[in-house]
Amino acid sequence: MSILIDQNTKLVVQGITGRDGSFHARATKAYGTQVVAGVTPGKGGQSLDGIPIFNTVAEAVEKTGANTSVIYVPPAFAPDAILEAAHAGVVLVVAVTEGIPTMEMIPVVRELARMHVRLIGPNCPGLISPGKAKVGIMPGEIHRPGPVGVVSRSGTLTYEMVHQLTINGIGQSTCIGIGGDPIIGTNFMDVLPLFQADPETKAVVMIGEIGGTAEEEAAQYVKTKMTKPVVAFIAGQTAPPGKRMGHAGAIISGGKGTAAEKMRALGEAGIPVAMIPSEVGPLIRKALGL
Amino acid sequence: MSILIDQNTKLVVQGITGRDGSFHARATKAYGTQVVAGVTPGKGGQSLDGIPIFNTVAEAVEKTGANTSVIYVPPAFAPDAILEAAHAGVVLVVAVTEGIPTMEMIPVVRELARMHVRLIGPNCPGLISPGKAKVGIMPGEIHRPGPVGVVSRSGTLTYEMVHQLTINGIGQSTCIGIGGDPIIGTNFMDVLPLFQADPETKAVVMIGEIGGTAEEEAAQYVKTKMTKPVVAFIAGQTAPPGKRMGHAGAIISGGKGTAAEKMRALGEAGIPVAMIPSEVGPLIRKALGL
Amino acid sequence: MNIHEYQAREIFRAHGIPVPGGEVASTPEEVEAIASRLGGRVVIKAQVHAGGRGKAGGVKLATGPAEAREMASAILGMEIKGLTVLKVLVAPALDIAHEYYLGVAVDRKAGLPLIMASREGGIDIEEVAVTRPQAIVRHHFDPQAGLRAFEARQIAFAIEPDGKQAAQIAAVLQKLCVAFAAVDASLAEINPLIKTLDGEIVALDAKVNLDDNALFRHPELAALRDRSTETPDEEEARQKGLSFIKLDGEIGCVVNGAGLAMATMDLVKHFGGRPANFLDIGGSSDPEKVVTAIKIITHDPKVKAILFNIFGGITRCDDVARGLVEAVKRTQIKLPIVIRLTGTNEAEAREILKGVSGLTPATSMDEAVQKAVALAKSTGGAA
Amino acid sequence: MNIHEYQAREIFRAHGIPVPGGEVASTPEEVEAIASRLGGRVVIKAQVHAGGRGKAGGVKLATGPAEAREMASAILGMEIKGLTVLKVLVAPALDIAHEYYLGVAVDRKAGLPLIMASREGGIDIEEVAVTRPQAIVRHHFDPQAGLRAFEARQIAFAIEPDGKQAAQIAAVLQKLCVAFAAVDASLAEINPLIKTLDGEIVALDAKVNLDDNALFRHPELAALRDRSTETPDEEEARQKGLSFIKLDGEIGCVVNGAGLAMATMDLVKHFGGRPANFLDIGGSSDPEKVVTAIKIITHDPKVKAILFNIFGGITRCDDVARGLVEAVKRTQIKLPIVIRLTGTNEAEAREILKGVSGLTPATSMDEAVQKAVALAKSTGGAA
Repeated sequence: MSILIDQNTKLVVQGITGRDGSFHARATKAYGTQVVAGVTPGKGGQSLDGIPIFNTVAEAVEKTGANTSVIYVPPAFAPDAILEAAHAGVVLVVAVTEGIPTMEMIPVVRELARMHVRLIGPNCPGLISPGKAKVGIMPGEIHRPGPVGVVSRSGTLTYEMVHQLTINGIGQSTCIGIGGDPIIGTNFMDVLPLFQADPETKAVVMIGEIGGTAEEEAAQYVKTKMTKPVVAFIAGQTAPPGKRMGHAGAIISGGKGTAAEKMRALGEAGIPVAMIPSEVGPLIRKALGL
Repeated sequence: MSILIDQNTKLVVQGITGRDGSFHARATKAYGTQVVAGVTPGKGGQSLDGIPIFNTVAEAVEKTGANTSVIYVPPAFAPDAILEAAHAGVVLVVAVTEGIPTMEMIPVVRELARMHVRLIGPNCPGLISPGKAKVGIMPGEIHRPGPVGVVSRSGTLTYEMVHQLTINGIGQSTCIGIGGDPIIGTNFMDVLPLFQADPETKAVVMIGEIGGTAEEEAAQYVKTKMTKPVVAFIAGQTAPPGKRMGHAGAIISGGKGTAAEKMRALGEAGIPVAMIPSEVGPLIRKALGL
Repeated sequence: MNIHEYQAREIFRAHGIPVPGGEVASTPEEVEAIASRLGGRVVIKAQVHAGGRGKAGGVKLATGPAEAREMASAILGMEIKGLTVLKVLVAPALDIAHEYYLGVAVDRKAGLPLIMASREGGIDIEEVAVTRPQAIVRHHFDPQAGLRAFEARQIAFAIEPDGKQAAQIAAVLQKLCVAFAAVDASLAEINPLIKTLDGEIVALDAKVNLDDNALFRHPELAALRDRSTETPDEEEARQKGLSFIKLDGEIGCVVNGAGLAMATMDLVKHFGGRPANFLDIGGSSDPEKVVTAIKIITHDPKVKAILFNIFGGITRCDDVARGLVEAVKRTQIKLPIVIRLTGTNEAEAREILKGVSGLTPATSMDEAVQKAVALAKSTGGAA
Repeated sequence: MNIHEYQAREIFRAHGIPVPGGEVASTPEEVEAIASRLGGRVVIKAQVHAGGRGKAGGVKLATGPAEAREMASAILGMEIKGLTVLKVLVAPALDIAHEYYLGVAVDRKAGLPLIMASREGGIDIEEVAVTRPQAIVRHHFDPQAGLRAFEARQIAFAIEPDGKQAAQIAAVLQKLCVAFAAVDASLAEINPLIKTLDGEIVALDAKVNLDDNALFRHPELAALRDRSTETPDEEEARQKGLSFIKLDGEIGCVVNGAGLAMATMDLVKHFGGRPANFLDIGGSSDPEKVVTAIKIITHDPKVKAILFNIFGGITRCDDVARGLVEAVKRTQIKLPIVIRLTGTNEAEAREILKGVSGLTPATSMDEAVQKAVALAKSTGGAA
């Protein structure tokens, strides 16, 4: 097993005729994901490498049975695209788009939550269940099927971590980048119970960043509810306070959300924290009893 | 028993220092309702005939345990007052105010439904459980406790009907005026199940008007779900099509919502329909086996 | 409140919906001048609060200014469903490739605004709704969120497969919904919305009804009311806060509450009479309203008897009685009056009315209506 | 994006929040002229993107134009937290009866804007938040519905019992929330909001931070950016789409992705070095970005070595390699460069970099960082 996506995922790609959309639609299909449809308003009836294109997600879902959507439309149109996917009846929406205004995402995240449609992102690399399906922009070839769930706020840092696992001989059940924006659809707290419930996942790597308190809340959950081992890493130990570090989310404000605080909270919850990325492999091997 | 209000109703009157609010707060208290609080922003700390006044409904609820609110504030401020009551934690809001813009009521009705707070009205006389409590503007003295539930879209026509029942020796369990506006919080369809479930109510009088299809839907409910007898009356048999009859709700449009159509639907559901108001008394006596 | 097409067009234009040019006129001379300015073929459209203008001959195509003047002469002053045409809209005639229908109205049952859209516009949409309901796309939207772009696209693609036109229709639809909410409409309709031969989408007609309850917050819209469509009596009733509709019978009715007023009219008919009006004096107790009510009713020469049916709640019977005394004094009314007052301060009211002659009291609604019908018949017979 | 108090005041004013008069000035002469126009006592406030202006001596009260000029001379040009004061706001000094705090910010955890209000404004609100959290009223609101009047009243009455002032505070709060949403703020703050001796509520200070992601739809707000607060390097980085922050160390870092960039900096520190910067070249593959990155880094004389850490995903390693070759060619860079490229098109990148001298390859992140630290130390020692 795995979580959220697998062989049964039927993907519709919104913005499939754009530069990023077409590139990743092809790469995703090449990885083995069932890419059943694309959507670009006004280009209905065309196709891309055999993937049929529709004017609306509703029509794509109706005609192809798509159950998952990935969003590659520009930030000005992405919130509407996310809502379109949710209202069309998919159960999972993955928003890769970076740069969506926060105030636009607030009602969108609330509406999807009310509709019980899961949203990953925005501003995220997506997710992959190695050997089964990938939905997003991560390089598929660095992943291997296996027992470790990965959940991360970062993009390339996640690849680095997965790479560490893979070269240490440890495969992954599912790897999820939840996104770096202040307002995201799915947080650590939402993903950890899924890994806890997934029989294939034996341990979890959680990769946090400075800013916010999502890691602290996750630590509390791990301490009180999780039986599977969790290993963590926090980026930004040397970040100067109050400076913006590229991610809107990565702002240290008012002494809260520092790497030191997060690492303390994780440590107090009994979670081993890697001091440097290359410690993650050995820590997870130990957690798995290897 | 009775429905929605009784001896345990603790009422807060919003707009208690206004002309209508103060008059009806006194009349309601005189009838025996527990009027525990009034609200007028900026007049917190004052009182009216021993009823303490607060600046906010939240404070009134917190200090007095009010569980029901009645709204006498002008139409421009009434939607906000309704939301204030709902968010302050009362379970029932009765909006007497007439003249609220339809587009303002739409989100308010939806929000209260989401919150599971019952709204009666707006543009309604309120409700009364004779001998126990009244919340609204109806003349209390025409009512008598008894076995008949009354639900109506009208104001004074309801009084007329109740008067008919009382002089026919038939008392009422609860009488509810649901209001004449196009968008209201509680419709026939919401009230009938309550009467059906109330052991004290043995029969129901339903008073409709031209416009909309609420009576037709109610007829369907009565036919399929209700075991208690229902007697109906429809006002507006002589109303000319397309003319506005004072109530925003009472517009005949496109051949739908005429008195004749409603009476046919009620008849087909096996509901005796009084041709004139004075027939309601005898019909209900018959229904009760008197 | 109804407003005219030319006024609705301005609302559409202000919200960015493409509408053709054109101006409104009240005389054939003005029409000729406008047609000259516009050049080419023009369409002349009667501005009245009634549907079916086209069938009634209220919409004409003219090839130039002279013909426009001639046609305007025929249309101005004509009657459509009892309403006199006092104004016409003169607009350039466009070449139509296709006609769609777009409308938004409040759906009470769902408690939401409902969008109706059809590929079959221009003709009688109500006919389409009855005979081929599947030809009308229906979609509710949440006014707090507004109509989303994707919803508009879904509806647009359902009535127009071409991407370019669908995008334009979607844009018009979003703007129509914004306008609908912004002006507190109860109905906003474009029939037909057309595709021109050049492939452009244009709102060829415009219909907007406004929510009376919301006029207090739109004084600029309240000012659009066309006084010429009201009789002086109707205008006075509206200004005094009475709800009044003139009917055809011989029994003048004064009632408090719309439901009771309708039930009273029904009862008049039931007992063999005909109501002369619908009149709801409303919930307050202002004696002046009663005076106005009597004045308006007695303006109608057909009225043979007046029926008061008041169930006091907020309305206090003694206030109604005072108004009646005052009205009798001021208007020297000669008609028989049947009066039934029940409820709040009923006893005080009876005391006040004791000395007034010509009043027939009644205790029940049935009795009151039967007496009024009988009096009207005897008066009518004597007249 | 940060904007200045005088700019935030204009946003507040445009949304109907009462703010005192006053103007912005860049010279003591202008300050004197403004003070003359205003008359009476004036306050002179440094306009810098830094808190604690008052404590730093950046806010002064003057009794008249001459004193205002004198004080402005002291404030203009002073440094507050490393930022030079180039502008001051000159405003009439108001008589304060009470100081409140009002603020709105996005609360990530709740996923909603959070209002914070306190009766104890003016002083350090962060101090209040830590020592007496109960003195701050917190309330989330739904931006789609807007802050309702009743919510605003509840908050206002919680910090001010008097009905008249509470009504004014509630109105300011609703307008503040409208402004917050309208400009896509991440923070909007009034500290202090004051009650004057006349009982009027006035926003004496104004602080607004804007959401960078939303600037594309507010060109008029994007234009408020104060270029004087950026170094030329920072400006160039921003314009080229690089995320760049200057730091104090000797290892220049070029990384793709913010998380990996932070982790790289942490690792530099872990292995005994100090990062000279945070630099994220982002997700795209434009070789020009690499050229710009190198150029900016080499402007810093403290830098002794450059570290490339690239994990190719969307970013293609060969594009980075091409940029590096181009940069070496154009800038004739002399510094040692450690380069670690993994992922998409890694092999092609290696091929491209084969002929370039002075590059130290590394296969893992640990190895790359350790080599860079060692090289910086040896270079530093030699210097």
